[in-house]
Amino acid sequence: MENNINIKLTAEKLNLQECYEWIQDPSCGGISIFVGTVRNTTQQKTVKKLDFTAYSPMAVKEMQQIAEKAMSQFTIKKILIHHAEGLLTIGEIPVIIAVASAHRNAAFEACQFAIDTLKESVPIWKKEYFDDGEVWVNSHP
Amino acid sequence: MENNINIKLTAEKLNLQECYEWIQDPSCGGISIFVGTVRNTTQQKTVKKLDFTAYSPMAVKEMQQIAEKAMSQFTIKKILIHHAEGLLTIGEIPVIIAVASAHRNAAFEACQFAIDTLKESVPIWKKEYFDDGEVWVNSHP
Amino acid sequence: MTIKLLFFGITQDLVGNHIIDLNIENSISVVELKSELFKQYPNLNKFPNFAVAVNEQYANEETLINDKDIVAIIPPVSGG
Amino acid sequence: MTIKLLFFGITQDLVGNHIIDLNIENSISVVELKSELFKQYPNLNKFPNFAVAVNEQYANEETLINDKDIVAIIPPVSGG
Repeated sequence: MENNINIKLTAEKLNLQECYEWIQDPSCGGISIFVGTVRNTTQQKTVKKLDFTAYSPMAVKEMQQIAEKAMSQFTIKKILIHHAEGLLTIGEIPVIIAVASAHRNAAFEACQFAIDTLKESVPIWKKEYFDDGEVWVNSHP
Repeated sequence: MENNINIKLTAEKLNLQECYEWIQDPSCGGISIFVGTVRNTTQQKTVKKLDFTAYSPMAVKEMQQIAEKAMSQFTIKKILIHHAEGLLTIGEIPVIIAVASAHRNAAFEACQFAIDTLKESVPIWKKEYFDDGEVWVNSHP
Repeated sequence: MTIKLLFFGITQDLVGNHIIDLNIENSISVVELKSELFKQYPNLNKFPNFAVAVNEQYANEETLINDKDIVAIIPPVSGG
Repeated sequence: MTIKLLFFGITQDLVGNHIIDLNIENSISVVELKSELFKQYPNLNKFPNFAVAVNEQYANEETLINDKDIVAIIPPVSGG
């Protein structure tokens, strides 16, 4: 099972083509990929950049757990979860999730499950930088 | 609206990176991509290759209609539908669908809608080649 | 009047042609065309489960086919 | 005994430190640790809505913290 899970938390730029090459498989007909990108606005304010900080060892463990849960809950063959750390500008990629399965519905469901769960449980935090300051997302006292 | 729709039916190899570069957008935080690949088996039989034939002008019109419907039914910014024609071997890509939106759920839903509808309505046919013969898919008399 | 018939997939194999020019006296409906085809190409009865498009749009049984129309015989699609 | 406390995000800003070594007499539960933290770092009361992980796993209020454990203070995550 381990060889069917690919987890990465990295300060380097995420690479869609690399993810695709890992996930594609002759026994799979459907691949669902989610790419998160940095948006230029949030709640009507212009975002300049984002800074991602992770509690790295735990974040990797949580990502691994999400992948294992997806493998057991959905009929899928492979799952990949890559997340970036550090400063990202507009259009750059904080997260890529890719799922391969024989049939497409399971791939879509598992991919959506993985990104939803990642956003709830993986200890990664982003700070948004605006022209007039910065905030930790989801942490307004 | 036209500039937010990208339709292609081509005898050339589909290119995921090219699709990603077109779909990504500074106003979008979520991109859902579906990649269909040629599987090595179907109903327990080993597939050697597939041959895709299209009624091209109508197929392009139907793909355009699917994209327009997706744009009107879901809160998305851009949609791309690329389909290949001709001979494809195992692992090659018959179809790529990509959807960008501000929030991820709409992107997932529109992407799934587009591939589901494409498989129902777009006049493209595939012939599967086995060791012992060939069949038009979905056309057993 | 003449209409152009396009056959795809299994129906092309059964009829043995991709394109056929069909001469008819007057405009006919899709359902009338179908029974004409089953008569002229008895092989088609092996796979009667096809849709019909007129001028690149899906038609229904009542759709009228006129001179110079392009009619496509569309067995179950399998793209993607 | 000594436990290592890690603060992240808004809680790191409120406490002013990423890592703190805390000396305590005996094993304590997460809920006891929390009230100790609110006492020692009154700023934390501005954002009391955080989870706690012990040795890289989410803990609940009753989880016991022992010597040499690593405890992380986890404000609402926002990855992805």
